[in-house]
Formats: sequence, C-alpha cells, structure tokens
Amino acid sequence: MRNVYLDHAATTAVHPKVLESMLPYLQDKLGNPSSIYSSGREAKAAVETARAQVAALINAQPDEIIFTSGGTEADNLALTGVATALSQQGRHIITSRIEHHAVLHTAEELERKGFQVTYLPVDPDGLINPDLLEQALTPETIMVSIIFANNEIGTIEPIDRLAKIAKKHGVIFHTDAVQAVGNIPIDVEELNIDLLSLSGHKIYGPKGIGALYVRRGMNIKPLMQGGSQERKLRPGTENVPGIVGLGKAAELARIELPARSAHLTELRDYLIDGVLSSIAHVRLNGHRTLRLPGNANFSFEFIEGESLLLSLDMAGIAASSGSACTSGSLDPSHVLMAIGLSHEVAHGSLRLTLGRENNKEDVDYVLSVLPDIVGRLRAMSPLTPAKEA
Amino acid sequence: MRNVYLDHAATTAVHPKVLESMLPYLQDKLGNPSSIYSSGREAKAAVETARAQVAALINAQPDEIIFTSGGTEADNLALTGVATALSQQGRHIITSRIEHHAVLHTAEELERKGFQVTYLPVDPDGLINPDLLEQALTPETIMVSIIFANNEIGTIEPIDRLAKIAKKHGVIFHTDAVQAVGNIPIDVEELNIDLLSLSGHKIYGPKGIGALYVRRGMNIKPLMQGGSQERKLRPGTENVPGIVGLGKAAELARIELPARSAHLTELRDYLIDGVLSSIAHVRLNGHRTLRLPGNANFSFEFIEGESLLLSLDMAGIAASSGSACTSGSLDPSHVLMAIGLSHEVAHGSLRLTLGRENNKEDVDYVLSVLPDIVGRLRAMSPLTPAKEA
Amino acid sequence: MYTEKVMDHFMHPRNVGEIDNPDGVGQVGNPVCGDIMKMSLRIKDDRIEDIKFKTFGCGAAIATSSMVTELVKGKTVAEALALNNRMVAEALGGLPCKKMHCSNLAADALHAAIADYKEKQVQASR
Amino acid sequence: MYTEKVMDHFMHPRNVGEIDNPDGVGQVGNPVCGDIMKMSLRIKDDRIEDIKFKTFGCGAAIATSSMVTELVKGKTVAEALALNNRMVAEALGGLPCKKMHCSNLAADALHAAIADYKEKQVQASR
Ligand SMILES: Cc1ncc(COP(=O)(O)O)c(C=O)c1O
Ligand SMILES: Cc1ncc(COP(=O)(O)O)c(C=O)c1O
Repeated sequence: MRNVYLDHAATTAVHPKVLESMLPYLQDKLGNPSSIYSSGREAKAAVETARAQVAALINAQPDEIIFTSGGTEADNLALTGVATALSQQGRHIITSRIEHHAVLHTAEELERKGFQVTYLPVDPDGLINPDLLEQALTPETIMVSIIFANNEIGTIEPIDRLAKIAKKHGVIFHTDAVQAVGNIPIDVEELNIDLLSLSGHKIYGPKGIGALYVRRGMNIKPLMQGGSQERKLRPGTENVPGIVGLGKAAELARIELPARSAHLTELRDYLIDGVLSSIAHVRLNGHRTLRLPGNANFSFEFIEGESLLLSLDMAGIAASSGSACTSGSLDPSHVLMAIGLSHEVAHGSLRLTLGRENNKEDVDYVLSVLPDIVGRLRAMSPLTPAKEA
Repeated sequence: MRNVYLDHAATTAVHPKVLESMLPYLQDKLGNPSSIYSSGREAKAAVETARAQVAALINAQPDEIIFTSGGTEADNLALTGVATALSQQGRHIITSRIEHHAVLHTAEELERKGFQVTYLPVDPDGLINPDLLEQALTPETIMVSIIFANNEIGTIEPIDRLAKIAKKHGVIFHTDAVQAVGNIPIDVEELNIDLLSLSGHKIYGPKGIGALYVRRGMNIKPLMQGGSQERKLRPGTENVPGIVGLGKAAELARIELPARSAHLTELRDYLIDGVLSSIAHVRLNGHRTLRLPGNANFSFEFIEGESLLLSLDMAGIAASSGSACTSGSLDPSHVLMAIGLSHEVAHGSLRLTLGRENNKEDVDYVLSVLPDIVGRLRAMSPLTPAKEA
Repeated sequence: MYTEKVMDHFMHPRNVGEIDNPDGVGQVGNPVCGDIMKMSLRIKDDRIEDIKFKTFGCGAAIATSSMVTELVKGKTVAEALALNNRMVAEALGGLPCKKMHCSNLAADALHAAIADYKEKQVQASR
Repeated sequence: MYTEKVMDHFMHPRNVGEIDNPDGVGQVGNPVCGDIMKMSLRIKDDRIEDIKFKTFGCGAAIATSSMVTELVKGKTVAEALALNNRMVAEALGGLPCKKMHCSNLAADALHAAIADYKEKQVQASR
C-alpha cells in the first residue's frame, strides 16, 4: 500500500540537511553556550549563527530573535509578555476568532487577569476585514495579535494592512506566523510587524524549538524566571541541537521558498480541482487563492471527520480534521464555526496539507481512494438524502 | 594536548544509546502524537514509553510525569503553577537561599505578585536544618521548595526529613532534583515528594527537554495556554525525539546508577584529596561526604575564578566557577555567599564536575597542571602574601 | 487507539441500512455533538428478527452501532432492553476513555427503537 | 570571547611584579567586585622608567593591566595621564561588552600610582 503523508500543517519531517547540522551537537560537541571554555564558546557561536539564519528568513536582525521551546511558547511569551509589560498603559487587546489555541487560550487567560479582549470575526473565506480592526481600536488598546495564515483553512490574512493600522495608532502588532513562515515570503520591516512567532517542526526543522521575533526596543517581560539566557527573556540551558537545526531549516526555507511554494501551489490546486470535480456535496473551506500553498480543507456533507480519517489511515493516507471527535473536545473547530459552517458540516471536515516530499502521484492516489471512502461512509449515514445514498 | 571535560553539572554529552533511540524520530517517524493515523499513534506510543521510563527512575506512575522544555520550565511550572492554584488557601512559600535561579527568581517573581517567601539559610556545608523549616511554617504556607542537591557545591539536602515535615503540616513539597536525578537514588513515594523537576541534558539525554513529576490529585495550573497536550498542563506539539531521548536516558540512568555513582565517587574523592594535598590555601566548598558523586568545588585563595578557567581551558580542561566575572553579574554566586564565603574567596572558586566518560587519567592530568596554574596566578596577584608568592 | 474488534466493526460494519416498514425506529444524538444513530427493527413473537443501523459519527460510533445489532439479533425484547452502553463497549474489547460518553449511544438508539415499537403496539391495540 | 591580543597578554603578561622602593604606587578596585589592580612606578626625569603590576581578577583584568604597562613604559608622566581605559581596550583589539566596565580599570590604577608619585614629590619638596 502507498503511504502518503498529508498532515504537514501538524508536523513536518526533519530535512536530512537539518539533521546533519544537528548531529555534531548531539554527539561530541557538548558545550553549554554560557560556559567560557572552548566547547562552550563553540556552542555559543553555533547558536548565534542559527540566530542570524532565522533572522534572515524574515528580514530581522539577529538580536531580535529569542529562541523558545516552540510556537506555543512564542505565542504565550508574546501575548503575556507584552500585556504584563504594558498593563499600565492600557488593558485592551485585539485578536481574532480564528487564532490557534496558543493565542486564543492565552487571550482568554489574560481576560481572567483583568484584560479586555476583542475577538475580530472573519468572513466566510476566513478573512479579517481591516476596517473592523480600525473600529475596534480604543485608547486602551496595547496590542493586536492576528494569525498570519490559518493552520486549518489556510487563509492568509491581510497582515500588511492590519499591521499598518496598528502602527498608525501606536499599538504593538504580533502575528502567529507558525504556518506562514517558510511557505510565503515574510519581511517584518516591510510589514511593520513588532512580534512574530515561528516553530521549527513546521518548516522541516526539529520539534521542541521555536522563536519569537521581538523588534528592538520593545518592552516585554519574560514568561519564566531563571538564568539570564536569551537576553533574560527566556531562561534555561539553550537547546543547542534544536537551535542549530532551526537555523538550518530557516536557511533552507529562505533559499528554497520560491521553489517550494510553486511546487505546493501546483499540487494543491490539482488536489482541490480533483476533489471538487469527483465528489458531490463538498465544499472548500478557506479562501480559494489567498491560501497557504500546501493547504486544502474540505467539508464532506453527511459524514463525520474522524471516520473519514480512520478510513484514509487504512488506505495509508495521514490527514487531519476539524471534527470534535479527533480533538477530544465536544465542539468542532472554532475556526470552522467562525467561517459560518453548521455543526454537521464542520464535523465532516478534512484537512490535507502538502509538503516538499509530496508529488503528483500522491495526489492521484488520494483522488483514487477518496470518492469510495466518502461514498461508503455516506451510505452508512442517516443524514444522507435517500437519492444520494 | 589532553582534553578533559569536567563540567558535567552544566551539561552532559548525549549517550550514544540515547541518540540511537532518538534518530528514528528525527528521520522518518514524523507523526504528531495528537494525530489519529498510524504514525501519530506510533509517536504517541513512543511518548508513553518514555513517560514510563522517566517515572520508573523516581518510582512514580507514568501519568504523574509532565514533559517540559527543561529544568527551568519544570521549576517555573511547579512554583507558579501551585502558587496560582492554591493562592486562595494561603500566600506563603518556603524555599532556600541556595536554590538554582530557576527557583529563586521564580520565588522573587511570586513575591512581586503578592506572595510571601521565606528563604531558609544553610550551614557552612550548605545543609538546611530541618528545624528551621519546622519553625518557618505558618498556617498560610502552601508550598515548600528545596533543591535536592546543589548544582554548585554538590551538597545533598536532607530531603526525607524536610518533606516529612511538609507532609505533617499538609504543605506541598517540591524539589529541584535536576542535579540529583540519575546520580543518587530517588524514590518519590518513600520520600513524600509531591513535585520534582528534572532535566534531560544533565543525565546524558538531550537538551531542551525536561519533566515535572506531579503527584496524582495535585492542584496545579499550567504556565502556558494552548493545545491540550500533557493533560492540559503543558501545551505545544510534543518534542517527540527529545521525549524519547529523555526516556532512554532515564532508563539507562536507572540501570547504571549504582555503577555510575560508585565510579564517580571514587574519582571525586581522588580528585579532592589530590587538590587538597598538593595546593595550599585551598578550601573544599560543600559537605565532605553528603555531596553529589561527581562534584568537587574548591576556593583557591588570592586568585579569581575566570582567570583560573581561562588558564585551564588553555590546558584543555573545561570547568566552571562561581565567580561573578563568568556570569556577567556583579555578585559572585549566591550559593557561595550563603555558605559564608567572603567575596574574595567566592571569586576564587572552581567547580569540577565529573561524568561517566572521565577516568583516573583525567584526574591525574588535572592534578598535574592545576598547581602550576594556581601558582602562576597567585604570583600575579596583589592579594597573595609575600611569603607565598 | 481502537481495539482490533472496534476496527473490524468499523471497516466491516454488520447490518448497515434501513428496514422497510419497520416495527420500530429510534434515533439518538444530534449533529451538533457529531454523532447520530438510527436503528430500525423487525420484531416477531417478541423477538428481534432483524435490525439495521445508520450512523453519522466517528469510528467508535459506527462500531458500537454495528456491535449492538449483532448482540441483539434474535434476542427477546426484554433481553435487548437489558443491554446497556457499557456492555457494548465491553463486547468491543473497550473504548478509549474520551469515547465512552460521546459516541457510545448505540444501546440508547436500540432502546429508542424498542420504545417506538411498544408505542406502536399500544396504538394498534386501541 | 577574547581577542588574540587579550589572550596573549593574559597568558604572557608583561611587567608582572612590584618595584622595590617605587616612586609611586596605586591600587584600585576591591575584592567584593572581583578585581584589584596594583601598579608601581619608577620615574626619572618625568618619564616612566619602569612599571610593574599585580592583579587579582579575570582574564580582561590581567590583560588590561599588562597592556597599560606596555603602553606607558618610557612615556612622560603627562602622556601617561592622557591614557584612559577605553584606549587600553582598543589597544587590545576590543573587550567583550560586559567586561568594559568591570575589569577595565588598569588606566585608573596607573593614574592612582601617578597621583601617589606627585603627592610624594610635593611632600619631598616641602
Ligand atoms: C498557527 C499555529 N500557532 C501555533 C502553533 C503551536 O506550535 P507548537 O506546536 O510548535 O508549539 C501551531 C501548531 O500547532 C500553529 O499551527
Ligand atoms: C539545580 C538546577 N535546577 C535547574 C536547572 C535548569 O535546567 P535547564 O537548564 O535544563 O533549564 C539547572 C541547570 O542549569 C540546575 O542545575
């Protein structure tokens, strides 16, 4: 049986060159970057090289990159760190209804701590209307945090316009770019971004490492206390192999971005067209063109996502769903609800996310098995209209 | 030139078997443990195996282990998580003056948030007197956090007695066992420990991964918000290779503990005796016998630690010092001050920490170069009495 | 995640479909929660002669539906009423914790179908 | 961390020691901060004929002390007074940021020694 991995938004395989860059630091190079002897200094130099590589990917300065344990920590540090630092200036934060839980739940936690949070709605394609941001700003607003590109439906937000509005009002702008980085070009200078979260394992780097870009001069408090690593913003012995791997992954992403993006966009469009033309009662979630190169997200009416995933797994295909059943919560994805799907339709969603190793044959294989799987489940479903079953 | 690494308390080299266990998860095994398809389930199973391995090392149950990004995060989660959860019951915390910064600075941060913190003193050997803990407890006390074995001077605290006192008063007991785990036997049941921090890279595991043991039924709040990984106590995509590596390191530590400990104790005593007998005006910091098997910490009068480290580095020896100059702060180590050293003597401290790869020849090499290095620096020092120079 | 038995019933569900002119029909669950189960029965001499299901839901929902139909086919109505959701999960070799409550509704659907059958009998006897 | 020049002066410090019956002696720093520098001078015809140092401190402290002695040997007292800590750091090819303030005291020690010399002269001429 063919094995096709189509869950690159969940995690990507470590690039062989990334692993190669990490191995020395997992083998004989064992210094602690805070130590002054040779191997410690070597480790420090490797960390600084990686910092420059990550900075280059988003056109930041090396000293604006703070390494964290992943995207979640970067998001938590951004929101909590800025809110804590600026709480004297105001206690209002603006974000959106389609943020990743790392931002959404942190915003909710800040609400419990006495901050006010506005959650901007999105249109049926998942786009935020910049006018709504303009209207939501108050003299109390200290920060805006908007996801760069959504992890479920792939919609790319108008970050340039949103960040410009924040800048005009002197408000800090953070973006969770965990899914966007490496897939679409990002220039924090041109876009007026003050803080940006990214994660290693989404860009063919290792798990357990990420980074927060923090514009120079920003006022931000650490999330944790301890040693004085990472300019006192992130204590703990540096994860040297992880950092080196993230640096290498960022470098590869920078060099290969145009090619990767073109490759994925082509496959994605082929997949979307194939599914929409071969299966009835299906809808594409997210914007048709303003979407991540590798993201396709469908809702198949009358069937439920987990049973779809299980069936695909039996056929060797790894995918993801916004169904409540897969998350263990009782509600389907908040993102799918925010774009206006009914519960049933949200439960029947399927996310297929392509990556650099995928090819046309993979998509052909999916297109060859998906219609039967959907048909089989629909035949079992009490929701399927008699004439379709 | 011989290269001798004697800074195992700062970080250890990844054990070859640990690296071997991680490699599949850095190469082709790429599932996200939260996904339901096969590779996701495989990753999940690997994470659960590691959880059981870590639990076995300290006689805990697997579901009592929460993976974190390292020792620092484990300490922050323990203190802040419990303080936040129990703030209605009381706002007094007891810790010691010789904690690692990850505990000490977190305690200070909690003070800024309105908690009261008592910092227990230590005797000249670095030992905490359990009677002082008994006296410090108030009806407001919610938590006691005491380092299991100190990272600088190696002194092992009377954790059994301290934890028993906490238990008697119904107070949560946390211990930062980052340096102790894997080096001395720890049984959380027998010792009545409620929370325990450990870190991968101190036990021949990878950097960027650690764990907090949380006794079943404990009331604790997460430090970060996001996904529902790690029983909602620690969000973020799991660092699968890191977790697998930590699990393997824990397993090896459990199996090899008696042998490692015997080997290190023998080398340590040989090193301590050798230094004390060949160099004058030297003091051993920390308790002579109640100390970590691999730890030796000396103060050489009249000279300063960083210049000592630099000289040792030129001779191929990697070590550490409590000197202010190496830490970038103006004060020498708070631990050395807490055991009553004067500033000069604290500045002249040298920590040599042995590990599994060290042998008697390494110690002999150190003993062959150290007297000359100390002598040379003393000859340059204005503090050296004329008759010694 | 799922036992082999669950996967077997998911991939090869028994008694899928709807009975024409059934003696009883029951539906439980709702689309908001992500699980809907519909059972239809043919009953003869107080015995379940035939039973079919249709289910919208996850793997556990489909497997429990299938298992219920197998467990009660040929059984008396009283025996069928004695079946509960826990027993269905056990017959499948267990379900993951988080599936025990949300997707394990098949016995409820069966009971609803039996209630429908009894109601119809009462009405017919009037 | 340190430049080659710093390491050279650290490993091969110039003019270590104390001058017997010096014309001026200066000491700055204190043990609490971890750096003490002591300079002793022999001065002839307003020129620094000899200079020696002793230092308790880190690599930067030792290297700056050594560099100062090299820079001012043979220079006039006025020239020596014109030397400041920044110039010493530059002569060494730079110092790490965090060392610029704590360990770069050698010019201060030199100036203290010159001050001592001038004081002694005034006293002698009375
Ligand atoms: C948009 C977005 N933000 C944040 C995260 C969290 O990243 P991590 O799992 O590396 O902590 C993810 C991935 O899960 C994501 O897709
Ligand atoms: C006693 C102690 N606690 C906590 C830590 C922090 O661990 P990590 O650097 O893995 O975050 C260390 C090591 O630096 C330590 O020695």
